[in-house]
Amino acid sequence: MSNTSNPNSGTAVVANAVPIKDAVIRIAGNSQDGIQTVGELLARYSGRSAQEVMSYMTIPATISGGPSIYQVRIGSDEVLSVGDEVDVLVAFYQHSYEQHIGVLRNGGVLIYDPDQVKPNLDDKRFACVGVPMTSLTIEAVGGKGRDKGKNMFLLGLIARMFDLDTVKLEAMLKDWGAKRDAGTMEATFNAFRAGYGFDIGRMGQNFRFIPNERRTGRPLVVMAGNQAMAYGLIAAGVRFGAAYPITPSSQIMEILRAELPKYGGMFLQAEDEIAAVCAAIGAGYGGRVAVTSTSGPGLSLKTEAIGWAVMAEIPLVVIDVQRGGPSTGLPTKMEQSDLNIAIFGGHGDCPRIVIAPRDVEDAFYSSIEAVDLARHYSSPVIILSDQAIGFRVEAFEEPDLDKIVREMPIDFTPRGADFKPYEDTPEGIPHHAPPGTPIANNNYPILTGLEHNEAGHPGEDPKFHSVMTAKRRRKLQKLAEKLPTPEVFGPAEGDTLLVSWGSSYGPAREAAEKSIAAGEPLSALCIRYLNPLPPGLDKIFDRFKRILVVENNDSGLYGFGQLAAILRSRYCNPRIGGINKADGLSFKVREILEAVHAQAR
Amino acid sequence: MSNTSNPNSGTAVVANAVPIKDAVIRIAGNSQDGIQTVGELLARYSGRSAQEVMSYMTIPATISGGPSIYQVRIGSDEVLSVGDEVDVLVAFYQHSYEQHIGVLRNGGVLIYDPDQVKPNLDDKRFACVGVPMTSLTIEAVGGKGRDKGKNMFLLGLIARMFDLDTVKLEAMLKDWGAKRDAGTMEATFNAFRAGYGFDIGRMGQNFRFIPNERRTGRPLVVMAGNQAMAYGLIAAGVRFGAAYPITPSSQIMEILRAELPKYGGMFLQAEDEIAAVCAAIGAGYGGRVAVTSTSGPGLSLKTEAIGWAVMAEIPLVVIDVQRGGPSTGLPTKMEQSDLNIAIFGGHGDCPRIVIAPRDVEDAFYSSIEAVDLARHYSSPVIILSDQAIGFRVEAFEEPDLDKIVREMPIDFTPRGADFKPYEDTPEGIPHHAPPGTPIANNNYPILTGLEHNEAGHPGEDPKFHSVMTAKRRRKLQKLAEKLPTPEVFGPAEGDTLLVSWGSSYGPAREAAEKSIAAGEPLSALCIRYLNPLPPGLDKIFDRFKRILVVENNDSGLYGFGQLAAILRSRYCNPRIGGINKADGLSFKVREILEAVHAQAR
Amino acid sequence: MNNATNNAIAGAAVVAAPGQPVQPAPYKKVDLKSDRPTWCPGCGDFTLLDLYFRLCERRQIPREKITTVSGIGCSSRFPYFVQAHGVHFIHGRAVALASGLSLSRPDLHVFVFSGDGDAFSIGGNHLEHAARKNIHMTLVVMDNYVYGLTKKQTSPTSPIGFKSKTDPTGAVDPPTNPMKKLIAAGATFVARTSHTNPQHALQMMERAMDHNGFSFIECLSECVEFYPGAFDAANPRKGGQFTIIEEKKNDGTPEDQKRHDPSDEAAAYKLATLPFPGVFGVFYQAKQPSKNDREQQLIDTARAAAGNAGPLASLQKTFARLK
Amino acid sequence: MNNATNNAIAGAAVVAAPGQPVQPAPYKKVDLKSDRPTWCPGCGDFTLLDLYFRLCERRQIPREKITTVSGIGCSSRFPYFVQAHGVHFIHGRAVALASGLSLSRPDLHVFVFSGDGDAFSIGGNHLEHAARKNIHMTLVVMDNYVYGLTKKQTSPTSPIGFKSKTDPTGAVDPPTNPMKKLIAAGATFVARTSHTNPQHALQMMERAMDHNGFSFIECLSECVEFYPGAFDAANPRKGGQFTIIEEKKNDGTPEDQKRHDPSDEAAAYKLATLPFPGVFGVFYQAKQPSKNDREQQLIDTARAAAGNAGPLASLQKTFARLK
Ligand SMILES: Cc1ncc(C[n+]2csc(CCOP(=O)(O)OP(=O)(O)O)c2C)c(N)n1
Ligand SMILES: Cc1ncc(C[n+]2csc(CCOP(=O)(O)OP(=O)(O)O)c2C)c(N)n1
Ligand code: SF4
Ligand code: SF4
Ligand SMILES: [Mg+2]
Ligand SMILES: [Mg+2]
Repeated sequence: MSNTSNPNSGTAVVANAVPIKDAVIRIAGNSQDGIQTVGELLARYSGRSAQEVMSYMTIPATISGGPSIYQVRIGSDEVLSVGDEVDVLVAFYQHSYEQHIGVLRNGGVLIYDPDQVKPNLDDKRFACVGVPMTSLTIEAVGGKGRDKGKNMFLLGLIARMFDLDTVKLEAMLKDWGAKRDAGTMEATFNAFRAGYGFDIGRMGQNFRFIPNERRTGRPLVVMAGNQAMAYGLIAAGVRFGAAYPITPSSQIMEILRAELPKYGGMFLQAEDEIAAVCAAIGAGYGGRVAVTSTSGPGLSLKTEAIGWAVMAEIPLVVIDVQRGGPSTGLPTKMEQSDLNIAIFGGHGDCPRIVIAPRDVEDAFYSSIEAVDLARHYSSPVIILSDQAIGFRVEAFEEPDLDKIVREMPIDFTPRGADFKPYEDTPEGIPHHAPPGTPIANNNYPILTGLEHNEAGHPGEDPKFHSVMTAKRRRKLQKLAEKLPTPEVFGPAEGDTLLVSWGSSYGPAREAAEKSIAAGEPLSALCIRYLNPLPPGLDKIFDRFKRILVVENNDSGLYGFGQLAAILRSRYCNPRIGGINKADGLSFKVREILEAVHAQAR
Repeated sequence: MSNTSNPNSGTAVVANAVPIKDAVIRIAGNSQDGIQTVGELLARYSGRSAQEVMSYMTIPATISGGPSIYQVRIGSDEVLSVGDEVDVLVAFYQHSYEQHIGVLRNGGVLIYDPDQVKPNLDDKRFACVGVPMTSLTIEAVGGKGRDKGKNMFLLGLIARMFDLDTVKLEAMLKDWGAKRDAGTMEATFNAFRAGYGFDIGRMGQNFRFIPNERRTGRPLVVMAGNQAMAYGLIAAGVRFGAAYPITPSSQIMEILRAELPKYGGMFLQAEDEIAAVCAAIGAGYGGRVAVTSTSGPGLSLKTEAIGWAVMAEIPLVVIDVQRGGPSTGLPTKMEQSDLNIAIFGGHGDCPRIVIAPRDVEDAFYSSIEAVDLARHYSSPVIILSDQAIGFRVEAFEEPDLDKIVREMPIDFTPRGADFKPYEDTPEGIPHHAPPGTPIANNNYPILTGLEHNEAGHPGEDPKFHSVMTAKRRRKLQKLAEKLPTPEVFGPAEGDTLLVSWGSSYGPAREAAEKSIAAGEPLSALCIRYLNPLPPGLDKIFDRFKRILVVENNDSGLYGFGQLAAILRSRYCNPRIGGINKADGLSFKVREILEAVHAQAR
Repeated sequence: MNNATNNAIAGAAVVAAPGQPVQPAPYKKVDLKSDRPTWCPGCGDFTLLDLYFRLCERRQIPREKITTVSGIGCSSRFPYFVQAHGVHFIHGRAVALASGLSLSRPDLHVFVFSGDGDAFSIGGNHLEHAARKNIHMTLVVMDNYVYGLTKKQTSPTSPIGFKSKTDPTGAVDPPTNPMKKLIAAGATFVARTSHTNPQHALQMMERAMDHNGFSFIECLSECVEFYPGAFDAANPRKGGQFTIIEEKKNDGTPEDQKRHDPSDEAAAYKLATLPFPGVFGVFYQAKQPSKNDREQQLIDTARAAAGNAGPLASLQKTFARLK
Repeated sequence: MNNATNNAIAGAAVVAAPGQPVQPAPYKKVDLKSDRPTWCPGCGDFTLLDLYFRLCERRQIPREKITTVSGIGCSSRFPYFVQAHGVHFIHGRAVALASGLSLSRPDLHVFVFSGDGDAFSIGGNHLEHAARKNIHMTLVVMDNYVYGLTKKQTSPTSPIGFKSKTDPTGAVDPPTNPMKKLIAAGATFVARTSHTNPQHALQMMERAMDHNGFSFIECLSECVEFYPGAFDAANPRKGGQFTIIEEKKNDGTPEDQKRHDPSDEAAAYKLATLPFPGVFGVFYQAKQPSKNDREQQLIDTARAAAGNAGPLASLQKTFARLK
């Protein structure tokens, strides 16, 4: 390994690099250090190199910033979770070292800044590499910049360590700096090259990712779940939305507010969440499928209006990027505890569609699907994402936009004299006529939250209520019949089936993979359609001794998490139990495996 | 039977009256006819005569009034429902006759006004008695009053028919007219006496209620459920409340607004339901147990703030007088469909106490119990009443106010230096220190909706969330252990157990009684504590082949009503099913029995 | 690239209604009658309904474009009584729904009919932000100073002393002043009228309809059931005074000095401080671009910057950056 | 019969705190420090916190009675930083909670600290009704013209053109004018100040505290992270102008003619129409009974009518009527 290799040569140059398929890197510092930039560049680089990638970051508690981490997992195989342990820990400060050394795996590499950190060098479990990042950055950048640029030094260092393509990386850096001034960019490149040039030979090891064999050749796109969702909505033809800012969902509205005008649409920042959902309903009444995005507290506030959309049967997409609850809870942490309110949160019998994407890629497709379901069933659809999916970055195959992107023009087809907005058909699905639609005989529809007859007018006959209640329910029962039965990963029968939904999919699935590799096979299944549930689950469950629902929520009054309770109610299968956790963090694979074993006792 | 008997004689005077134990009278007319007054006077009279009584009325759809009925059931035994069929139907108009003749039992008496109604006299199932109420009233009152007073004529007629004590009745009329002018009252008495004097001998039958043997000697009070609830709160020491008007709950706020000042308290009409619950929470924080009352749409709006009260652990009583849902639904009809939102309606894991009174008397005691639970467990308590209980009038034994009525002074006891608002004790119950409470060491508590440490401050450690989530749940689990197991009415084991909650109690219980009398015994059980559920239900359920939950809501996506679904989830007992109905009307006893038999097939 | 994407909210005009008559026969107000109103006989709301019919008839708003939105209350039953497209929404949120409808469907002129509780109590905030943003719609509040539908509770406009079920000894809180509220919120058309002067009320409705942006009318509308006589002091037939605001004509005459300039915000506010029955007419009117206009501007700019690319090309470009 | 039931809300004074020191030692503002503020260095909110400490110290509000209420936002983190009783409530509803607290605990002077989003966007209606009803409390809005905690979205007070994450090309909607809003709502004390003039800000807080009823202060408080320099035009140290309202002294001098009479509502409104940076000080103040007073009156009347009967006797009497 040579110190003189030209970082501009454009191909991987590091000699003796060990081929690897998977690496987890955690950068621990302060949010002000720009570690997020490094992490995101690494993630994007991986995507461009056809590696799979998943990232995870924490948000500091003080508004001005503070301790923060960015973790990237890069893999040549499918990356399902961000990794329980890390292979490389970068510690900028003493607090970074102390708080995070516990997650470094035995045999892992600690890269620390000896200007700031005094590690316990007696601990021989790790390879400890001191890299004076602060002083070398200052040196490389030239005094005045202080240690701004340390992050770029680190990027160079990592590029060398993992034998990354520096031509690609420098091109990305240029993109990133497009709007920055020349001086800053010079410093950036100086720092980056200094890092790349730093000899880490002492640790005896460089790595090189082996090419990803699963790739089909389609390029990867790299983005966070919130982005995927926003772009999914645009692809599906959504041209109106309204929301009120709330962490961790705000990014969705921010993207839509910036992007929609380009598509001839608009996004309204409303005065509160109630106004937002009502405006989206207004656009829905106007013939659009409109969206409102929020997080837990906002969903609570939208409850009444969503009930109206159920009653009036108006298409509406509601995105809930879940965070720790109840109340203000843990605004920047993940949780999967809004399932109950999503399904049951409305007064009266108030059936609506609820789906949950399982990862970032699925966030893109789920939002498209939600639009289609909302339109087809003329119903509110709630998408349950969460902070982990919303914020983490993943690489996934570029969607086939040619096939997906659509317009969604308003349907003004004139209606006949027999048109009834709430006709009691076997399917139960209304096809509303928005304002602007001529109706023969001028028999115009009223959409209403009062119980109504087929014409949308309040009736005196109590029978209407039975009929319409059944109609609204039947609509979802018909949908349920058409839903695909989820696939089982791993053995089709056996001791234990891990059931996941939303972001517990990745770790649960990885737990199954690990257990299979270890010869104690667990199976895994992910439910994307939460209300109504897809058919066929009962038959699958029958083939397992235990069905453990893995969910990031509390085990509840009677010992079961939110989805577990619903499955038990539906199937009355006493073998349904749960693996639950409410600490604001995604499951580690190890936690799942341990819980499986603990419950086996 | 003599036409000359003196209506003022003060004792029952009608000769040959047939002794009866139970009578159902339905008065059908327009709401403007004052039929509600007659019904309420009859109900109150029955109470004063130590008869049990239950009433039911419909509310016209137009604001100015319209067709309306008032039904009273009077019994010498326990009155559990308002009656499937009626013994006496009074029809003022043709539409009254046509709409209601179907509920008159075979052998029943139709009293109609031949000035307005042309009945089918060929129908020999009924005794049809024409009483020219309009013309006789005009005659009795003297021309100018038109037929105003017809209701009083009818009251007199009924008094004669059921041999009521006219001295008592006239005294009640005087009370009722206390604020009316002399002319009106003269007309009132003239009409009443004319009615009493009318010879209905043609129908061959007068009746007299046999004395109630179950009575203990305590006088009966007669009131509607909303009244019972308001007075229960006052008895329990509630001195602050806030609400926003909504049918059918407004009466609770109206009573409290009028009454509380007398008790040194106040009630705030807030600008909306959110402000109302927040104001009640503010008073709760100030050291009170405060109340907010509403109906479905309002409960939806209060969801977010209730979540704060769960998180901050503040006592709060929320009354939901349920009506037909979802959305605006059926504002003046009954339903039991807010159980889901009451239990699950908050984002995050959000456990709260939910109870439901089963009748008017229980509404009084439930509101007291709710206050005690809220205070003891420092938790929101939701009381699920409904339109049927709220509006109907019942007679029940006067509560022992001496023992019940209490003050609830604020507890300003100074706290020690070790005081922590959210101490993680085994019971998990906080004892808050309201403002004004000195704290040693000046270590003051912050109450918050953010996840917090024991001091109420937000912590970084994710463990807090697990600990506090468990603490909030544990509090309710401990409560559950102390709850009484509901009693089974009827055989302790057998084929079918009818499970009821709230207002389905009466008809379900009466169905059990009837079935026992018929030799095909069903058992019945009513669950008053809905969240958490009381212990021991599983053992009871094990003794029955079928457990049928009788509830006025939809059978849901998977075939089960809201309570049934929860019981199935908890006990995984596939023998739990349901009898459901969503037509805005209370169950008839017959409907339950028919459903039991239909499901037996 | 689709031309229609140049409309505020792409596609609003894409699917032209096939078979839609180019020149439909003019309709009469009786054609607009629908359900028989459930209001009490004599209720002021009847007048408003009739005026709305007259407005539609006079302007011949295309039948299929008449869109009536309401919340909950006696007044909010309005849409059932109009044979046209309509929404009966939830309590207090009609303006919020209308905001989304108006912004996504700038081809409509949305009329919202609301009550004093619906608009000023639970809905008070939505009103204000729609006014501030100048979202194009006309809001008519049928103000009866009481909660009608829920049977006589105090409303935000109930005067002190009014005896209701929630103030049995008389209301104690100073009422909301709708004119002040809306002027302060930044509404660009603020007018006051009464059902007892249908001529004037219709005039206000016409002017509101011609206004670009958010127009607001408070129309006194007597609740004969729960607050009879509330507005007698404003009714000449009951011995009251209906004083109409004289508006500046800018005719240079000395009389004109004393006339009211509706574009003068402070003067409008001063008029609003007059005690009941106060004055009637247009208190305030300002010419400002509507939110609808401003959003259209954003769309035009963004689409021009994107070279009027279609959705596929635009999204592909974005995804290229995300590789 | 219990005398204490004569207090607004029976029992508020019933359980005197045993052992409570009759004359506690005076405390200093440092004694009020609690958690280290999580605000960014340089944030205007620090000044407000310090001023609140100074206010409490100066007035020696009994330690156990200091009660600080807030909603959600950077500004709303306030209660954690004050070593006193406090509530950190939900977004936009602090005033609603404070209303219940104030009315049920008239012995407290509740301070609410809020942000421009918390108060004027989601919370805009609660503000207005608390103001109209004149519920006794002091509301301080720490107005930074931006959403701080959620990291730079447009707020109702963001000026047109302000670039935020929700208006990347600049805000397009005319902002709320807090002075107009509160004056129109009927608030009885309406003042404006800035964190850059702590002397003035403290004076406003003192006057607000001495006011009976609903007092409102808009305090400009710079968000150095997301809107640095927002208030430079009001800051003499940055070349701006901090114009203080000269109030009428009623001293008969000719200068006094031109001075502002804070009891003149229309004049106050006119002052509020001045463009940024406008003027600072008390725009409006009126002496009116507070809602707390009026409710106490209802209680006194009702209790007198009931012969000051205790709860048992009163309820028995009611039940007798229900037999
Ligand atoms: C969320 C919600 N809260 C309360 C109600 C009950 N409610 C129906 S109409 C109404 C007020 C009616 O008063 P107003 O708006 O003045 O209309 P009016 O009937 O006087 O025309 C209320 C409180 C409701 N339907 N929904
Ligand atoms: C119901 C609800 N909606 C949205 C949010 C997210 N949120 C938190 S603070 C805030 C606005 C902050 O702005 P502001 O009130 O001006 O306070 P600042 O941070 O600027 O002091 C928002 C939208 C929330 N916590 N709850
Ligand atoms: S109650 Fe009043 S507002 Fe309602 S319809 Fe009757 S008169 Fe009109
Ligand atoms: S983000 Fe702005 S308002 Fe929030 S603490 Fe930082 S400077 Fe202050
Ligand atoms: Mg009204
Ligand atoms: Mg702000």
